[in-house]
Amino acid sequence: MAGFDKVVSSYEEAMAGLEDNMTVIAGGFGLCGIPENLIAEIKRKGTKDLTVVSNNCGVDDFGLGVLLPDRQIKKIVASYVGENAEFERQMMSGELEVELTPQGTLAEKMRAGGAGIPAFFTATGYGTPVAEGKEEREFDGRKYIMEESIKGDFAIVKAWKADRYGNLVFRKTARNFNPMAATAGKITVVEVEEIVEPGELDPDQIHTPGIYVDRLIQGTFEKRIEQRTIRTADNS
Amino acid sequence: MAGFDKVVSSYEEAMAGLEDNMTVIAGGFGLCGIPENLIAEIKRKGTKDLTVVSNNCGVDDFGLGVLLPDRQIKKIVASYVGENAEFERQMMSGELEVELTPQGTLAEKMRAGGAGIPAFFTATGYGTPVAEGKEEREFDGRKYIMEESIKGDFAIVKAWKADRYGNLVFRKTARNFNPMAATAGKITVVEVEEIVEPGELDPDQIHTPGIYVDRLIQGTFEKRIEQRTIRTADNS
Amino acid sequence: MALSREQIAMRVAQELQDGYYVNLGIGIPTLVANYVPQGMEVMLQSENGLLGMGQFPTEDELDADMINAGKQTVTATTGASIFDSAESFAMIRGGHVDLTVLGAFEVDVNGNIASYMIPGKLIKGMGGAMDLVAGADNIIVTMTHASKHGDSKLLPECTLPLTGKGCIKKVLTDLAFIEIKEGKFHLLERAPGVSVEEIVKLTSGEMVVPEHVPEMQF
Amino acid sequence: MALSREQIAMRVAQELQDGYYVNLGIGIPTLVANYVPQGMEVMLQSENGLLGMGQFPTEDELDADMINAGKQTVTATTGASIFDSAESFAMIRGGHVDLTVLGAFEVDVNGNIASYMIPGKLIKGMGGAMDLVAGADNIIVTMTHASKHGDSKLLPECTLPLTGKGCIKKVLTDLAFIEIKEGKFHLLERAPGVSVEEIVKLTSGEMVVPEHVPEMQF
Repeated sequence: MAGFDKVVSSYEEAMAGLEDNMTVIAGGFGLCGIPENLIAEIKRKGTKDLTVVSNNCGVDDFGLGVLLPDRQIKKIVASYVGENAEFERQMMSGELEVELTPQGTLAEKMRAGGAGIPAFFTATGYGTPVAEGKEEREFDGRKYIMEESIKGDFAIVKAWKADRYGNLVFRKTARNFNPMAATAGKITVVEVEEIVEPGELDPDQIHTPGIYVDRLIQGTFEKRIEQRTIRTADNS
Repeated sequence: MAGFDKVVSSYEEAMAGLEDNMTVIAGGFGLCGIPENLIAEIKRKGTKDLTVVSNNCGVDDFGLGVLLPDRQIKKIVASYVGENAEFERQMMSGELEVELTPQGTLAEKMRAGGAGIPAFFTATGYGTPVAEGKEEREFDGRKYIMEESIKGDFAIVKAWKADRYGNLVFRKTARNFNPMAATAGKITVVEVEEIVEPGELDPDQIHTPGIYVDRLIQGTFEKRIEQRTIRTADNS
Repeated sequence: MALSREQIAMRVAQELQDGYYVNLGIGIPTLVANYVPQGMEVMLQSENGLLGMGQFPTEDELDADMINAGKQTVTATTGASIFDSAESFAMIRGGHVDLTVLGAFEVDVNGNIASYMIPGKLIKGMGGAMDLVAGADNIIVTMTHASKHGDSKLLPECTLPLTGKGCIKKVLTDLAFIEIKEGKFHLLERAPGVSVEEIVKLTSGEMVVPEHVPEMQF
Repeated sequence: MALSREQIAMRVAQELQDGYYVNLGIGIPTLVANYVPQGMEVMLQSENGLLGMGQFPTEDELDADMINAGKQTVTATTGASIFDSAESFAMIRGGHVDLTVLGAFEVDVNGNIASYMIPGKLIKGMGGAMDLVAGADNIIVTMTHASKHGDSKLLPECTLPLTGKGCIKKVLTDLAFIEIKEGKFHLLERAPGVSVEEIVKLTSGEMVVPEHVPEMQF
């Protein structure tokens, strides 16, 4: 890999170095914008006892849910879970540790992790179970709690387009947590639908600068839809 | 002004409600991307005793520097100042209060102000004059200081293009502090080179969503260059 | 008679103002979008990163990359913007959204809300609800006034884990529109045909009842 | 003989590696860009919001919206990206920049650096320097070893207000390349023709001098 060319040639190479007990930060919201092939590669590798940080945990047979049957996830930090039966079973039986984190706090914790901010204050969660064990403080007459940042050994990210330098562009609401995840990994691995040459992306319109990206691979995606809601053309 | 149409028809209307002793957050870096006509309007209005938050304070006869001769600025929060003689005179004589703030901390304080984060920790400034009076704390063996967020009564912003709903696109390095400033004003006023109709800007490529923008005006700009550095075409 | 889901949405919609940025939670709140008054423009924020949420797509418009916070496929309106989750919650936490409408299990006289967890039964997570209730000044909670068994959801003190503390000022139930201030519920309006007595009976937290309680108008 | 400004830049350039993201301060550090070794690619970060800073523009390319952190007009290289100041310093503070090169007035044996203020004389502000020294693991300070009057700038303890505490590990002066560790300066290399004695004489902080101190190679 010379200079700034981040492109790797296989998913095996993309996830090389991932070991048991590591922390993995994943982009995606529901099944939208998830790094589905990088997740599948983790399943293939059989890495165990991972701490996974992601807004959701996929469904039974897609997304991060595929890591549940073989007990590859030890702990998950997420805002909304339980879209699948096996997750609920493992959580209820105590086999899987779940740290519920408000969605905005989770996004900000990832951003802070990438931005060298070890902690910040937020009103979110004050006075709720989320505040347990956390410092409380008043600013301008309002109560806040202190939240610490999150960093991962790996971050796995799905973008739409990238140039070979790792500059990323996301598409529509598949952006979600991906840009923050990209900043917060010691090793950030990105899969995209299309890789273009440097210079093809407008510098003003790059969502994630290549400096955050370590490895880049082009994949094909199922892009499963979780809730297909349709209107008929005349029912507008 | 109906619905989401943020366009106002005069600079007077754009800065209506600005009063003595208010805090104004301004975008721009050096003379690049500064809201030059909104600043000129503040000069015309003669508003006094302002606290101004901006990375720099312009030059003698351009940018925020034009507010100095009539002593319109009581206090400035900036990372780098003194590009002009009158500024230095007022600072040295104590007529002008200057709060030097590291550039990255300043950007983050503005962002935090807009994002409902009252304070955050950063290693920047630890052990320096910037840390005086601020809380210090260790995370993972490293020392940090706590910085509080900044909000303004007004934020004044220069963007390149906007649609009538106030969705903004910035151009090149004229972006700088403008997006953060836009989030941190109780009233955010934006001047742009071109106003287009809603739908003309790609939703994926909007730098500042219109929700942050209260008033929008189209202006013409001098765009003065501070240091004109040129290479001859053959000296590449 | 108790309001239908649609009527609850219709009454909430009367609180909209032209130019409002609004976040609508899952369930009844979503229906509010169907009753925006004629000639009024509001823009819907979906916390997964969309400002300017439109209607469901046609078969032709269907796009897996275009969903709302409820994970339903949607479209974007003209003038919409799309952003990442940190920006979306900066908007919410920073108080830039004008109105938030969301459901709850319980609300109490101190403005506390419980809406995300029933220990031992429902532990799916708070999603964006904690951020929404902490970030908005203007929140309307919609819920049924009491459970099917007649247990009030308007309490002296929430019994379930809280989603937010002291942040709710307005509640619209199928029976009444209620304001919360100074540690008490205040009855503002009643559903058409519903008596004040019935409302008081099903409200277990202390409620201030003015001499005249108008019926909701639709 | 003492190194020229260009030679200091040349020696710093030897520390570059292929694929490095680099932030170069104003003055001598800027010159480093002229000496990137053949066949090596580095990308320059300018903290006002540009990754992939290119050369100065031609008259035709001149653009008031395109400047660097020194406020000079510049161009962008192929594959550059442009972002806001918060993102730029997230990059810096988060430790994503591989090498930072910047000037200083004083450095001391504990890795403290003073570079932004001379009380009563120069109070222009720290700009991005405090963020840069706090954010980077790999920093090279470039400066003259001593003032024109022969006063050492390598001190037991900085006398001027600090830009950063305990963050400097490498200093390249016009006389020597020095590492800072365990509360001492360590002499790594000397400028061609400059004696160890001369360097020691002009270094007022404690310095460890190995038996053999190689000359810099250009």
